Amino acid sequence: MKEPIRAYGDRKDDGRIQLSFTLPVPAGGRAKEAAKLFAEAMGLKNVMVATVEPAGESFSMFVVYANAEVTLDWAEIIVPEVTTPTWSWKELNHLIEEEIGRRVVVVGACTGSDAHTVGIDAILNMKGYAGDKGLEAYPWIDAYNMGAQVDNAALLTRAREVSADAILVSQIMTQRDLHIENSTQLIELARKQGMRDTLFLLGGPRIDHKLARELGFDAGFGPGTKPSQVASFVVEAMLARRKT
Amino acid sequence: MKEPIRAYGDRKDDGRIQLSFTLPVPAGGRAKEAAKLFAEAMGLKNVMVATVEPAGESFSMFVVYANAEVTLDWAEIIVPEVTTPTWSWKELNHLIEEEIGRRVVVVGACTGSDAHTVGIDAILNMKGYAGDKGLEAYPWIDAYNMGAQVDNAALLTRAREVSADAILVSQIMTQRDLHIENSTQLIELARKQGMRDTLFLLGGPRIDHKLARELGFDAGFGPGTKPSQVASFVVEAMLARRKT
Amino acid sequence: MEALPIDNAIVDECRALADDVAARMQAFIDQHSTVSIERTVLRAYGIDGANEDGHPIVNRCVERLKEAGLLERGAAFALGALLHRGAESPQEAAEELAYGGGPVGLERISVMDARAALVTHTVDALARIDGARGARESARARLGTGQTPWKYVIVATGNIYDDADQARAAAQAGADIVAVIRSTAQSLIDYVPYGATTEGFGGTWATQENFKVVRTALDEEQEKQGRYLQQVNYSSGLCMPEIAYLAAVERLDMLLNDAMYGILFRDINPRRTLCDQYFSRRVIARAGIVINTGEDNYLTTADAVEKAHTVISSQFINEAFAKRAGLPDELMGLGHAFEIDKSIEDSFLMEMAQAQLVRQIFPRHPIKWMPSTKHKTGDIFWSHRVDGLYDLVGVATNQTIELLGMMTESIHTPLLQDRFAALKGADYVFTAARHLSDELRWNPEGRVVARAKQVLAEARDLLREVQAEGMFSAVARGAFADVKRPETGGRGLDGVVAKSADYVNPILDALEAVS
Amino acid sequence: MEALPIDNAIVDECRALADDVAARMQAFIDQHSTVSIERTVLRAYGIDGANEDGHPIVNRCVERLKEAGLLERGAAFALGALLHRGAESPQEAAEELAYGGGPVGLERISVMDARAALVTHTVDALARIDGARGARESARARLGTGQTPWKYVIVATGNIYDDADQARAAAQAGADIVAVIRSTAQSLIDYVPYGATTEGFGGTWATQENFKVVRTALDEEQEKQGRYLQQVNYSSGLCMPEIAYLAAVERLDMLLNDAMYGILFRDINPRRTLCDQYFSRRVIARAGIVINTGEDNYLTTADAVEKAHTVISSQFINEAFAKRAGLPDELMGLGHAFEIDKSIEDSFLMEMAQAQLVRQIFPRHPIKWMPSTKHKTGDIFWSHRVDGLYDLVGVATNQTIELLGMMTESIHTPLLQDRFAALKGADYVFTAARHLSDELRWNPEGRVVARAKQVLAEARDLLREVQAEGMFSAVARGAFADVKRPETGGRGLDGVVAKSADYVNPILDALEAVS
Ligand code: B12
Ligand code: B12
Ligand SMILES: Cc1ncc(COP(=O)(O)O)c(C=O)c1O
Ligand SMILES: Cc1ncc(COP(=O)(O)O)c(C=O)c1O
Repeated sequence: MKEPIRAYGDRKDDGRIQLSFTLPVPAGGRAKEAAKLFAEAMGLKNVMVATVEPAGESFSMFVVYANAEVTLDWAEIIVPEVTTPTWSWKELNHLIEEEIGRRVVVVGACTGSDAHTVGIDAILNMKGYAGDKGLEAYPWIDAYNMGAQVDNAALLTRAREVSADAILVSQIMTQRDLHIENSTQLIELARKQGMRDTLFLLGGPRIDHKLARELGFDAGFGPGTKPSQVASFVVEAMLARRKT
Repeated sequence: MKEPIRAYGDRKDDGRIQLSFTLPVPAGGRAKEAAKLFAEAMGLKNVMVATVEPAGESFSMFVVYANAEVTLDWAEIIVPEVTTPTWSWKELNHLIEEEIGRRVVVVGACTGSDAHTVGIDAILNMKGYAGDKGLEAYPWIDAYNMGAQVDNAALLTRAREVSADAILVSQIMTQRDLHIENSTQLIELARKQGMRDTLFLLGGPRIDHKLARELGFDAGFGPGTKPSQVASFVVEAMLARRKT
Repeated sequence: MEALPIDNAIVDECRALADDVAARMQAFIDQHSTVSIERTVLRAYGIDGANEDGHPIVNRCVERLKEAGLLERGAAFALGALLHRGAESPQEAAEELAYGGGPVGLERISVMDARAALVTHTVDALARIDGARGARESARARLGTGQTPWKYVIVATGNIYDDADQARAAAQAGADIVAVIRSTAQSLIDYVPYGATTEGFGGTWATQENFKVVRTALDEEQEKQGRYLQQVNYSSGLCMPEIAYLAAVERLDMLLNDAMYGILFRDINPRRTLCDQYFSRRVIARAGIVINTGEDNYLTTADAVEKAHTVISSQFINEAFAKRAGLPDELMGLGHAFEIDKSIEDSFLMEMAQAQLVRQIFPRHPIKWMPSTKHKTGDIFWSHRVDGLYDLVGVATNQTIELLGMMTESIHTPLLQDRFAALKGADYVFTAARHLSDELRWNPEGRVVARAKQVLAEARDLLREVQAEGMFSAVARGAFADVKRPETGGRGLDGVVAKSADYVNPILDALEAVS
Repeated sequence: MEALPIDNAIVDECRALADDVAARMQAFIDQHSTVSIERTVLRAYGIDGANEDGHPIVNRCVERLKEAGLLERGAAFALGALLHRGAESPQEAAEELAYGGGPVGLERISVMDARAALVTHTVDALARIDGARGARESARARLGTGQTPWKYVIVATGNIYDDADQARAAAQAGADIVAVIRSTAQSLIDYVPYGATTEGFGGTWATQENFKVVRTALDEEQEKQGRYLQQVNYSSGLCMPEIAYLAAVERLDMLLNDAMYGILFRDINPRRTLCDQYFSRRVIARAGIVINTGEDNYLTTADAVEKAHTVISSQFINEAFAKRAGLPDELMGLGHAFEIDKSIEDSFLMEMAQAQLVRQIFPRHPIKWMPSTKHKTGDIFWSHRVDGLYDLVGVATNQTIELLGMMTESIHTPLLQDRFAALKGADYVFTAARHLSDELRWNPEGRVVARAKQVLAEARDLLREVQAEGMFSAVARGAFADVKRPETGGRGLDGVVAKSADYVNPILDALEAVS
């Protein structure tokens, strides 16, 4: 059964939205008209150019409000989401001890030329994130943090050395889809090297589960992820595999 | 000769623009996907949903960056603009005295249910606007300010009583195009009453010359208008008419 | 914040001057009533309803009494007389008055008989107001309110059901107070529309049913939030007293209500407004509702730097009138605003001085701090930043009620997302500067202190003038908001009636009895 | 702002401790050189160019000398020797060294002869630096600079021509300073790319030609604006000294340059960095360029509340090292940042305390105030508001250089319109609060004062530890930025050489001669 949704501005379904953009033209009446045409060319109706700002002599920045004639069917929008129950530090150690009976091994790195370690550190380091202990702080997890600027081959080699159950990849730099290239390349390499049963997790501020799945990872984690969520996913996945 | 222009985000012609809008769905991965589809439905490419904000339990507010494939031809965008030289208070009084030889009469009002007087007062009252004297302060102009909530018929009657050269209309309320209705109605009425040679000026924060012309006015004035600009337009128009 | 070193003798003088101004109006007020006051009396007796084209029965009653020359004796007299003559209930009496034989022959009934017939009904009438107040206060005590400054937002879709949805969303995003803005120019119509409405311009009609719709939504929502939510509307314009009554029984928490706003900004007749504000405030006091005064508006028509003192003078006058209507300080939400032109150097310092000055002069009052509006532009990013400094002044000076600024102020009535951004932004500023007011001290030789002293002195000077010439003439020559309003000009003068010697109004008697 | 009541004896102790830390590194620095220092010496003698695949001739020269085991005697020795042996010019000598016979047999030439052959060239070399400085200073004196806090913005398109367009637009919108961010990881490559570039990631390559392109744009623009415009780049990473030289001759005004940043945030070897920072700062001092240190970064990897004191300690250390390299206080743009988690209560008070503390401890230094970055989110409206309070702290505490926050900080490198909004927003805040710093006083018993005292005391304690254990071991155990870097770890250690007894470097001699 359909569930049509439209943008909600002032009233239900009015479709009112806000835009801002810059055109390489001097501010003035002509620039304002250009902004209006620009918005109309996007199919917007009832366009109101709220301001024309001189963002330099030959640039104008605009704020525009207009109605989008877009209607989506909410019922049709289904996206994979990480459904793991988030277990506590205690529960997780207990589960591993009881159900897996050996320590879980994870290797993490921020790959490519990306030098942002804070994200992966938040997941792996003792300290953890937002009061939630990092994976290094789990007696039943062996966590190896390779830091930043690690190349894909090196990461996989290390993972095999320590026979990792899961590989944790952080990608912060997204300019010109650096992260896509980089991660795709990693997965291909892993396939070549036949690393079938290792779990691949991708994370970063611009990552979500859907994107990660599309790139061939088992899961993706975005802004605000807590270490325990990650541990929960890994443990559950391992348990699930053991069952089958 | 064509002058193609595109939106300028990070680099020339990249088409990067910003949007924000609200959908009546709870925040989460599914909402984020909906926002992406929403933007794509507008023909946007390379859509990045920068944030999904819970604007209440059943509403999500999004900030989106994406590339608009819109290219306009600047050369084709021609809009009427008020081209009057802005004369000074001194010059204007002198011009009227010398060239017209009698005092210029203007009547102003904020019409309909619109109670916003500040705009029309800024143009007419002694005090003026941003250091520029109001029309009442011109010895060679007779300015009548009818204030706000004035109905169209009353305005025209008054204008005839004082045989006004120009009628100054302020429209601030624009919700549901109140201002369009109201102004159109005024012009029709004026036509019916055969007020051919009176100048009609429209002003307000959402008014521009182009819109005013479309509505049948002689000129339109937007935010930041100064009284001397208005006086200059009226005087020049009167001189022009006398010549012909 | 450490108190600014102002001279309290000047503050005392201002109070005394304002009190005298109000005192000299009281005689006029006591000798007159208005059509809206009389309609309110009828509503208080439970009269409700409207004819098919939405014309309220109370209006019809009052019109008939006026035609019959009986209004000067008070609508209550007619009601009492009809009850005495055998009407089953006030409603039945009112219907006869409105659509039946009308007031024929009532003059023959004695005031004593009429009064006698009203006694129990008067008790019921006050019980309705007191009951609603009790219900509000217990809910409020049970749930508690948010931290001050309270975040006050506006909804204004024109459709009461959209308003309710947005009120819920706002509450979920942290709002403490929700005001439903009225439809453009409702203040100019001389009756209160009937029923739930879905069409309005720049706002939604204020009707009893609309009040219910929003209050019900907030009642539900506040249980979820575990935080009491306050509802606001406008006891302003030609129906000031009636709306006060409807708000009282529908458990509203605050009402925009000002002794001069209607005169200055709606061109409503000064006499009419003075009578109406008095009666409406008597009702408001009984209901325990917080008034919000409208001095913020002055700074939209007058310059906020030059005329800052008019705000202070007006607050003293509003306070004096409110006192005489029995309002305690705790119910006086005096208004002021962050309206200085943003391009002026040190505008932030002047705003700080003014905000702190008001806070200091009116220590027990739930001061209402209002945002920049006139100098906002279509640049929403800039505008949102302006509201950030505004929020900072609000928390730094311990304002009680803060109407959140909207980044789209110069564009449209707030979209749902505009309101959300304002709430989130205010949360950030209030949290980041939570104890700023305990920390701040100002250079005693500096600009802030000097500005506060100057504004207070100018306010005192203006009050001296007003006191000397009297309120009506001051308003007539444009002492406030740069707007001139003659005593006999404006809308609604014909709705003012001189009370006869035997004027009957048991409701007013009861309201005045308390203080 | 009125000075916070901190104990100046603690400040003096911090300075003494930091000076001792630096002093004990100086011996090591004096005994060593690095490949990039030697390449800089060659550049100073005017050596320029690269082979078809962009490999600079100076790198080739140094590699060859290293192979021949001659690097320890200094590249200048080889150059001098070749000139003595008949090379027409330093360039010709370098080409022979790079692509010709190389250093064969040079060891037989005496140091005295080599030195003699360099004398006039050394004079020319310094004249080039001094000439550029003179040109900058006269333009600056003629046009004057904007009011402080100076508005500093970043351009980072990857394409130097877009960068130049955006630098102009920024200047037109009020920017005082424009920094061109470098391409990701340029800091990790051991040579300076050649020519104008149009592709980069997260930034644009730092090359001599790119410096020219931007400087030319700013030279033109500043005449239009009648306001001198400052250009910034990065003397950081493996080519720290070379970039310092290129910036010097291309008239840059500021350089990001830090004694520890490369070690902590780029995992560059500690020894390499210490030597490079010293030589680069000698060049910078001679050129009259303002350095910008990178303590802001600490608060991205460490917590801004717990580790606030590490910023102060590091600033004292950067100051001490800079002093030893001949930099006057007026050229030390020590960095700090508004990085406290925005959800923390009173974060604004703590930021005020920190900003004022830094301003007070380093009174003559052109302090660089940096915005919130780590805790920014994709909500650009909220983010823009955060930057508003940041700007307020900047002007309230008289910061000299202010890197404007971007509402899209968590999303992408700034779009043209992001930068515009930031500039416009800062103008508003700076104007509205122009004299706030003269007005502010803080409660002596309050949170702000207490916080400043606490942070200073903690900084002193940390400096005591660092002084006790020595810089290398402190860095190794993670005393700064929560990052651990062993003395012999990281990139570029192989580029460090112990100077031989007869090491020749007339450029360094001249630079050191002045102080
Ligand atoms: C801190 C920082 C730096 C520090 C990094 C220090 C360090 N050692 O990490 C320094 C100053 C060195 C730096 C440098 C640069 N940076 Co930087 N930086 C940032 C900043 C401000 C914060 C990032 C951060 O620490 N966030 C906090 C952490 C906790 O959040 P997070 O990374 O999202 O991680 C969480 C989740 O994503 C998830 N997660 C992350 N990884 C993983 C992995 C797994 C497996 C899982 C399960 C979860 C997970 O869990 C974490 C906790 O919840 C961002 C802007 C911003 N606000 O995001 C810019 C930013 C990322 N940097 C940027 C740039 C351009 C650079 C430079 C290239 C600039 C330059 N030219 O000098 C350089 C070079 C960097 C390089 N070579 O990669 C851009 C990237 C633009 C883009 N979209 O590509 C940003 C967005 C700033 C900007 N607007 O320009 N940067
Ligand atoms: C001040 C103000 C009021 C004051 C008006 C006081 C008065 N006597 O004027 C008060 C408080 C009474 C008021 C009330 C209301 N207001 Co009002 N108000 C404003 C506000 C904040 C500023 C307007 C202003 O004075 N601008 C300053 C003047 C100088 O600028 P200006 O009008 O643009 O005029 C300049 C130019 O436009 C031009 N110009 C203007 N007129 C003319 C005419 C001619 C001939 C020429 C040549 C030039 C010219 O020259 C002027 C000088 O440069 C705006 C928001 C905003 N920032 O714009 C809202 C705003 C206009 N109000 C609004 C609303 C909804 C209302 C109410 C309906 C709210 C309510 N429900 O209570 C009421 C009722 C008003 C009514 N019945 O019309 C909305 C309108 C929404 C829309 N787009 O339709 C706005 C945009 C606020 C908002 N975001 O909700 N308001
Ligand atoms: C006291 C008061 N009444 C009423 C209003 C609203 O205007 P109106 O109801 O007259 O349309 C305001 C607006 O700020 C106000 O301050
Ligand atoms: C001192 C210093 N150098 C360099 C950089 C830029 O990083 P990199 O040039 O190493 O990519 C920064 C960044 O803030 C810095 O503070």
